[in-house]
Amino acid sequence: MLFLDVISSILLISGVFFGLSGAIGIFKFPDFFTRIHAASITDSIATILIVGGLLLQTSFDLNTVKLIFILVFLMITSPTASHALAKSARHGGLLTMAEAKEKKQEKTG
Amino acid sequence: MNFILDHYNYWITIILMMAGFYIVISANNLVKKIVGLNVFQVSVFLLYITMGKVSGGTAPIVVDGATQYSNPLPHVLILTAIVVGVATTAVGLALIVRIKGAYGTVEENEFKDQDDAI
Amino acid sequence: MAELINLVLLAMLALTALRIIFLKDLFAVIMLFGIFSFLSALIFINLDAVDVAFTEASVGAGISTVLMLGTLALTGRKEKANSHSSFLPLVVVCITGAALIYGTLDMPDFGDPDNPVHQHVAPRYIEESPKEVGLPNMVTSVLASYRGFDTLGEVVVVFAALIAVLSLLSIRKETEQDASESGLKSHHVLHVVAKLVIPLIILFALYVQFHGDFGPGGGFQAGVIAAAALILYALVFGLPNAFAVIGAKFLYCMASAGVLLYASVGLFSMYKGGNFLDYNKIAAEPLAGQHYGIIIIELGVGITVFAVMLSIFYAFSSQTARSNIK
Amino acid sequence: MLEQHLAALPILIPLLAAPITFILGRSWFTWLFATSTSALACFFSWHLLAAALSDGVLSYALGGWPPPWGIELRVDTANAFVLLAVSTLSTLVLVYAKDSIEKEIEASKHSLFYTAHLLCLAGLSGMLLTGDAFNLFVFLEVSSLATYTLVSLASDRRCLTAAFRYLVMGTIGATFILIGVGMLYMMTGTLNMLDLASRIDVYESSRTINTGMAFIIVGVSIKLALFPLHMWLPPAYTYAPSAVSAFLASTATKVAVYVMIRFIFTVFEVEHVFEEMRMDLILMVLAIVAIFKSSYTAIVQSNVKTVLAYSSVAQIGYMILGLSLVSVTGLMASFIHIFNHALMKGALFMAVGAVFYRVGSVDIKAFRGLGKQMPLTMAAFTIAGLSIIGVPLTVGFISKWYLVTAALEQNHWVIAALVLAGSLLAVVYIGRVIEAAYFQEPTESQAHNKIKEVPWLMLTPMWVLVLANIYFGVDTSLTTEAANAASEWLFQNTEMATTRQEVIK
Repeated sequence: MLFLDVISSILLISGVFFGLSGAIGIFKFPDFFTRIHAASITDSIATILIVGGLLLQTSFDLNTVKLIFILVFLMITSPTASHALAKSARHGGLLTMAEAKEKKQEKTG
Repeated sequence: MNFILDHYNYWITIILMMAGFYIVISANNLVKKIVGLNVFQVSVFLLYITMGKVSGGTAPIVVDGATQYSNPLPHVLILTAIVVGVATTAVGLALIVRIKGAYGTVEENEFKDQDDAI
Repeated sequence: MAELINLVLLAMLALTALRIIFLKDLFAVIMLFGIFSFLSALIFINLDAVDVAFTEASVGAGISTVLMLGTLALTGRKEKANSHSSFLPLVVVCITGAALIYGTLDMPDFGDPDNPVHQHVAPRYIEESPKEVGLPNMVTSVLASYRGFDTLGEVVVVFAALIAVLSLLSIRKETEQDASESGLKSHHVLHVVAKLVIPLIILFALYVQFHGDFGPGGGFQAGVIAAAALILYALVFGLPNAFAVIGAKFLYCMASAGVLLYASVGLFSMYKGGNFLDYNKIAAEPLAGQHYGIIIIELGVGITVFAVMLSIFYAFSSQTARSNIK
Repeated sequence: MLEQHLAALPILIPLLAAPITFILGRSWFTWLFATSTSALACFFSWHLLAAALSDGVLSYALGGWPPPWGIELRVDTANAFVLLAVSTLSTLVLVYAKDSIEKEIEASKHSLFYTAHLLCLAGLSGMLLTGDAFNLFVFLEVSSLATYTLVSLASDRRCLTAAFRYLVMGTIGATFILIGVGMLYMMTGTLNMLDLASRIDVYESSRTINTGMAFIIVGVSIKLALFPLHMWLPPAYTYAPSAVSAFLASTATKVAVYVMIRFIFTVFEVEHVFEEMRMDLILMVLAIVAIFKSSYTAIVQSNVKTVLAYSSVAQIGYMILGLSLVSVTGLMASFIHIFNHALMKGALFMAVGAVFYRVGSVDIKAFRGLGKQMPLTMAAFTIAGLSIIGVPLTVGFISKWYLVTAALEQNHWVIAALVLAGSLLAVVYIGRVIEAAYFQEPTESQAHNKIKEVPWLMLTPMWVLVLANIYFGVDTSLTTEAANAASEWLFQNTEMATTRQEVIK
């Protein structure tokens, strides 16, 4: 049991680490696309790690099944949400940093 | 010290209530007023739920091995109050949409000026 | 440990609330309110109020936020700087706050099982309701049986909200707009995922509806979740398509039918010789009667809440659609 | 079988009729259905009052659960009396509304009007009859949401801002009540009002209970538009459709006054509230300020509906004044005035609505010369106006009579004089309208238009109320008997609560 607890703790702690780094990324990164990149990738890995850690804490009963459902659901919806956000931003005319730079150069040059 | 530990939940709840109440009565923008009203109400819900908690108790659903349950009655009251709250919010927001259509603004002093001008 | 979590969450809640006061960007204010609501749901879980947390998360962080955003789309996201003094409100708030703090001085200690709250009425709910009503979830027992009249009132409040919103905003099918034009047409990924997810959400709503007797959940949460599924559909595939799935007229009938279904249980128990909403009388065995009664009234709650929430969303978003056309 | 459920029927009938009215949609039948259900509720409230007068207290345990575990409806002469006024006014207003709303509300929203009206009636009846503090909050919200709807149905855009302000103030009031009920529950562990009363004794000097009490009183004061908290009322009554103003002015605030009386007398102890907390002094001062400040504001208004709205605030002052005298006669005066004011204000707002129906304006200028053009309507306005002033042979006189008697009983000469002085202000604001109607020539445009009397469906309920104003002003046996029984019962209540406590144990 101790072994499982240790692994579960490692998973949880690393999950929290990724979650935090994503949050820091949102603050630190310069524009929308880099921010959403930071948020969505760490979000996915943090979800897997944290739910995985929790899975090891259950005694493999109904709660395990529920957690698996939650994991599957999050794995489907959270990347989709990020994708939709990024795509909407793109359609709305938001440029990436590189493109914005290029455009600026074109204007000045 | 014990007195503080036993009451900090109540006090933070009261600070929240007052924050919400302040938004309601000071905000000039109607949408913000409604947000304030919601903050105010949610804080009152916190007060109720706080009083229903029993230390060492579990959620009021019968499970084997649990001896101490938290008080289910505040939970029921707050379930009802949440529903009432969302109903009020919906009506308030619908009014705001109409006010925007009729006056072209949702700032309280601006439509007051328009009414006074008549 | 639980106390520590509580303390941290409460501090976060206070920070959020204070931030809401000073922000001028209303979009951020509403998002912060969603966070506020969600944080308070976490505190509710921590304080053992799982049903309340469920409702707060689906209503406060869900439906309320969606409606507020819908309003914002029509009214503009910037709050104008207001010149009028905030001195008087501050005085009023300080007086009220001082009165409340004064009131807490004699309040019983937090979490003490000997508090008067836990003494007089509540023990019967905790000790007897599994035998008298026969459900493991005491919240459902109290909600649907002991205080069933409150819940009827609650359903009527929801119904009244529908009447209010309809009298203010009319739901119109847009004729000018082609069905294929609306919605998020170019988002193919969203279309596929939504098709995958919507049935699952509805399935989950049904689970919450009928599992409310045993775990957290019940008609209200189920109604909101089911409405959320259709709101998602309307957002992704466009309002005209959503109208094709469930029309406004049908929703009105559903909203009324839910209230009437609830009340008809009460009338039936009157017919059987009991008082209004006395489920003991509606079947031969009192326990079976309680069980049937609660299932039917929860269904009534679910139907009304679903219909009302969806209609309110229709009303708001058809306003948005009309202003877009203009 | 119906006898057994008598206490629940006045709530259940409109509650069930509302969704059906909504489904019926836009048809002539909708009006008939709504009116007849309201009449049915009125019929049962007559029976309820009769039962309460003969048997004393009726208790109805909802769901079959004994109080305090379940919710209890508790009917005594006091709330049965107010309920009778509310359901009667509701029926009369619905009769009146059929023609009135044609001019003021879009046709597509008529069924919504009837639904909201029935919901409001159900909510008000629930507030009156329930014996449970939290259930009161739920029904308060039912009636409030319906009221916001009703106010916002008018076609003038100012009704929207009025409704919004009402919504914000109303929700703050309801939340204050929620905080107060929470504090009481925290200290006593019960929500049933009688049970609360008996258990509050134990914690008599508790600061939490006192704070809870203060919050409930402030919350209810917002709902009943007590003086500094009345700011929502004048715009709401001014810009609401006339039928709605007539209904709300004559019922909604009265129900809140009753809730205040009920909390002070049956939940908190009278001695505690009035003798230790000196609430009576605060209320008395606020009531007197309300009478004079609002009457004065009423005098300078040009919109007649606003005049009547400020007059309502002043009249609420009289009710609270009666309550603050803390005597059987004072409370009796409050109850009589609750009933009588419903009759007067209902008739006045109906008359003003009739003017709007024909003239299309309720500005005082629009009333010029109407005494000849709309003789029946203006006669109704005049008689009801005399009643507000308190002229003998009208119900207003009876109210003032008992109020002055109550003041003199305790040698409050000043208060008696102030009540009479308040009536003089009423002479001015009512007199202005009557002067315009009878002694001023109509404006050019109005003289050209042939202004006719309103349809009989509007005149009938108006005149029923006017005749009731005179009838109950001459034959006071019903009102005084019921009000006397109600106030005596409330003053005895403290002993009853203790006997009840023994029964539960």
